[in-house]
Amino acid sequence: MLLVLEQVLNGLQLGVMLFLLAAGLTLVLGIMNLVNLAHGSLYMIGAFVAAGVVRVTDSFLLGLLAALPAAALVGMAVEVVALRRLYTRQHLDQVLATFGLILFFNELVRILWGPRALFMDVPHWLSDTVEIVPGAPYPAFRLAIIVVGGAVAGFLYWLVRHTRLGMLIRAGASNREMVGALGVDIKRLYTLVFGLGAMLAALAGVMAGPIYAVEVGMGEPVLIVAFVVVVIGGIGSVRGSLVGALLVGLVDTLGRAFLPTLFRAFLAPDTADGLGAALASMAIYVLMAAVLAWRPRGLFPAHG
Amino acid sequence: MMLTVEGLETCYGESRILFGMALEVDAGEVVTLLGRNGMGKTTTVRSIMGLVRPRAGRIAFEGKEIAGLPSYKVAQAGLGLVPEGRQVFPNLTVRENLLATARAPDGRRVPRWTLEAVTRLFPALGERRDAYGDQLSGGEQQMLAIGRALMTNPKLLILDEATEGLAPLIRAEIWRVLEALKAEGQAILVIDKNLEALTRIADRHTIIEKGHVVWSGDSVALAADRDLQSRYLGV
Amino acid sequence: MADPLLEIEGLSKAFGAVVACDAVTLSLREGEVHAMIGPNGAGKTTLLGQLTGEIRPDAGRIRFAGEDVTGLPEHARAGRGLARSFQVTSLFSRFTALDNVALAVQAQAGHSFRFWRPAARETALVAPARAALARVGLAERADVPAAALAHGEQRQLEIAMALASGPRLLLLDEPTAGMGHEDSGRMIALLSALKAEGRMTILLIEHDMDVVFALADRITVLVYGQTIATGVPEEIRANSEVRRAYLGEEAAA
Amino acid sequence: MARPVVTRLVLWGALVLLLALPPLVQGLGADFAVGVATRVLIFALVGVSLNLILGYGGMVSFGHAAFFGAGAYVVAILAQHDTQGEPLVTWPIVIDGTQSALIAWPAAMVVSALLALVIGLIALRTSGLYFIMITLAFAQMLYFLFISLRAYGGEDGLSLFARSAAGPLDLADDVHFYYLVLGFVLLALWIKRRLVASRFGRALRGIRDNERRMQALGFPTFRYKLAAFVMAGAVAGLSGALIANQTEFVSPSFLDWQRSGEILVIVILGGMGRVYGPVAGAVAFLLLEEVLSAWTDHWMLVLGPILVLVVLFAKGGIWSLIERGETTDG
Repeated sequence: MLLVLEQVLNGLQLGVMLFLLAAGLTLVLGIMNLVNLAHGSLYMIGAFVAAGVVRVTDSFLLGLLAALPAAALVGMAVEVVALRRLYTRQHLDQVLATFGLILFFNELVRILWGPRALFMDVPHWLSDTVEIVPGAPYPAFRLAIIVVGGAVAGFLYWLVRHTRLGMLIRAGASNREMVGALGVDIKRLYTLVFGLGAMLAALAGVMAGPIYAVEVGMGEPVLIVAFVVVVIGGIGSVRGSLVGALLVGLVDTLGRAFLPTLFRAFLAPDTADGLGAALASMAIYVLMAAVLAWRPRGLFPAHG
Repeated sequence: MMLTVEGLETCYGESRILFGMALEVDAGEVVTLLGRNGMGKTTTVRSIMGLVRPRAGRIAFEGKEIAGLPSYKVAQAGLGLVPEGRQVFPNLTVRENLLATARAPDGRRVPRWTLEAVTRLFPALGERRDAYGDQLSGGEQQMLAIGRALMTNPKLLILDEATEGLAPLIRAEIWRVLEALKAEGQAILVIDKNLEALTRIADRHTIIEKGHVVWSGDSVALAADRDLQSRYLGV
Repeated sequence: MADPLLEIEGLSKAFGAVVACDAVTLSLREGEVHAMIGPNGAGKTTLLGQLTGEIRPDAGRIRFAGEDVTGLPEHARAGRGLARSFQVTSLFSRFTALDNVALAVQAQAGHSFRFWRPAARETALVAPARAALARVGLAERADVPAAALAHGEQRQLEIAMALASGPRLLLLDEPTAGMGHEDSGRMIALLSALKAEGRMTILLIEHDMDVVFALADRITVLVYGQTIATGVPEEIRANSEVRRAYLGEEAAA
Repeated sequence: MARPVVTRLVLWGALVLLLALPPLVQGLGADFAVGVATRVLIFALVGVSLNLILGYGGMVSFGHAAFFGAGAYVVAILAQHDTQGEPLVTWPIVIDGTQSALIAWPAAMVVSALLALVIGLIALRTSGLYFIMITLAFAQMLYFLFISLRAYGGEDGLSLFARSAAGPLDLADDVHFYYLVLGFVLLALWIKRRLVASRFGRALRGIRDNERRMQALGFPTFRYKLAAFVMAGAVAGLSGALIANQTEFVSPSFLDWQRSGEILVIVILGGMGRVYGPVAGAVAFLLLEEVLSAWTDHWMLVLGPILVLVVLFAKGGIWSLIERGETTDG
């Protein structure tokens, strides 16, 4: 039972990290109708900047403080230089151009930080464990990720629902021409949203640093999973992304933890492990295919 | 003149819609743009608002050239658009529709149009303030589109087919509102087909046929000329 | 009188709070030209969409040639002889005029799982396509890409495509929209000629009263999604409710 | 349609060059170039197959590597069972492994086609971005499946002991293998030209340009799209079988999403909806890769921006530069 609790927490932790990535993706998709494969590069840049700063200053917080604006700046620069020209293009063109950007950023990071993976320690003030229920210690850092992710989700909800910026974001998603015709500089709004999305991606990257390896190409696998989240949740819906992210996080984590054991109940151990592992790694894609077969526009289809 | 349009030519791809369109609106004036469907009325409005780029011609607003400016700058100069087909934001509530793009003009602390002022003008909007744009009836959407444009506190209000497809009672309400706006000196450019109401409210009329002006004059002259009405307006 | 070709009963459709189509009931006789008029936003295009199967009605039934087609998908209705022209010209712009029409012929010629013979050399496709082009007066323009045709010609091509499928019922959505005087005169002449052949029933959705009164045998007036009158042109002209609601208060003034 | 002189010159020139390539490069002592050219042709073939659905059917599949990789694995798995002498399946019938091209390659096509059928049945119900993502998701599923199949090498992949046996042709000989691949490419191009001009091809192009209108005309569009999807899958499977023979090695990286991206790049770079486009695209892309990587280790730093520039400024791809003025549906 304790094992299940631990795995559920792990699933939540993965879920909120996916949410941080998916939120930026879904906003950019919903408002600007842009497929940005290079979103994962911002996650990578966040992680590398943080790891680099931590190595010099030995302060996790300074790393975080450096990574967020750095990623936001890179994101906004890319938006202004290249992506802005792609908003009115077909998704295909966007996929291709941002694929090119991935190659560029991966190589750039390799030049700047070298080909070897960097390691980032868990900050010492979060290196302990917390006993959530007696007898079940859980790493404080992972718990902190869940808390931060939850707080960001709350902040985004407030931003989108209750601020003028949020209203404009939603209005722009349904009718961008009209927003412009009523006097709002939509290009600047787009750049801002892009910077926000980049910052969220970098936040995810920084928090991933101490858990996974900080290496070139780390953005792509997680990006694809974030896209799965966006599609499951419904393109353009932040709420959908949150639900989708938690769902994907839980399915993936629990699948990996328990499917092999489950299969051992009625299969030979060897076969069970192989089959269980295979199914576990495919589970989220099966989930997505099932959701789309049932609701072709995701769980929370956006208006319009 | 507040708005002066001269020699406007606009094309969509290869097909040319406007051929030297001209138009003037002075402060405090209500001017109409009349003509059958497909004659270029909406294109004229879209060109003025910067939603399409005219190929040639001048558009001056308060002496400043606005042709070729992005639409948000045109709007910020003081033009408030109530577009054809209403185009309220379906995923925003009535209140949010009004607030999202609201703007106070420079130098005035309390703008003429606030949430309160608009709901006083359209009480129906006050009652439905938390309903989403797509949950409104056609008439309510139309009022919302007008209210939304007023919330930008425009110097010139442009209405493109604001009574199309509405029940007579609601049309009457909209005409009443336009009359009230005119009475307080709001300049308005109206596109509509409802000649009777327009001859009552408007100062001057412009009839457009295939992208250029074929007639302009005041309400008395238009009301008197049945031949003009049937030739260009299909009445 | 023969059975009606098309019967619509209590057809309703709402988009959110906007009722686009409110219990519309209507029947079309074989061989007539029936015009549907009403102000913009009265629900004409929504009604048409439900007839073609593109929009699913909330309630009501549609019978075509004695068969209930309410639940049939779009392509199956087209196969039964229900053809439409589009309001916004919706051609295959990269194809030539001839290929556009040939595609319409091909749609009716059974399945298209033929992988080898060049379609452009199949007389079975090309001959009827040329005939349809000739009927609408576009024979000379057969090899011009659709995108390069003038607006009026594109509308003619729309009609040719609808004709090529040999329809029993032709749904025409504002065939003269955006046309100049000359072009719309040509379109009226073309539609009159089709009407004179008497082989087709036509449901005409139109804004322009000149076109409606020149062609229609009967007229139905749709306002706020409801039919407020159906009758021969003289009756509609004389109907005071219609004058007030549609032709406009100004006409009564 | 009479092709303009320039196009015809380029086509004949290219054909002569391709036919004469092995003796030519061997004369220059650059034998390795035959292998490079074979690889280019194999990617051209998979590009041709993607072009059918992307360029002529308007279906943006971001998972085409799934069919490519599946074809490669079919050949490798059959070969492994053959060398180990273990049957692939023992129940309900016994299926032995094989190294014969005559059995393994068609098997690769059939398996990939079946895979395309299943994926297409689900994916083609969606459209736009959802279609892009669901095809990507299926490819990822397969990718992770092969990673977890430890019996077939898992993440490390699977080596072939030899190239397939193909009767009188000695595929171990690079030149023989090159000509065989060239033959497949020419055959595929010829078939595709016929196909695109046929009733089926016309329906497909109609769907690409205006699916809604096609339905209104009476075309059940889903079937035609699915048929094209399956055909493209089969040809991609054949390309996979060829690449497995070319490299004598397969691994999950054959079907990861970057591979799908590369195949997309090849088609778009060459010219979508143009019969010879993917060949031009494969030549350009793979040679660019070769040249850049010979010049600098950080060649992707250059390639990335080149792709962005191509998207922004070179609409229509390389072939449109050659074929200027011709209709895109030739």
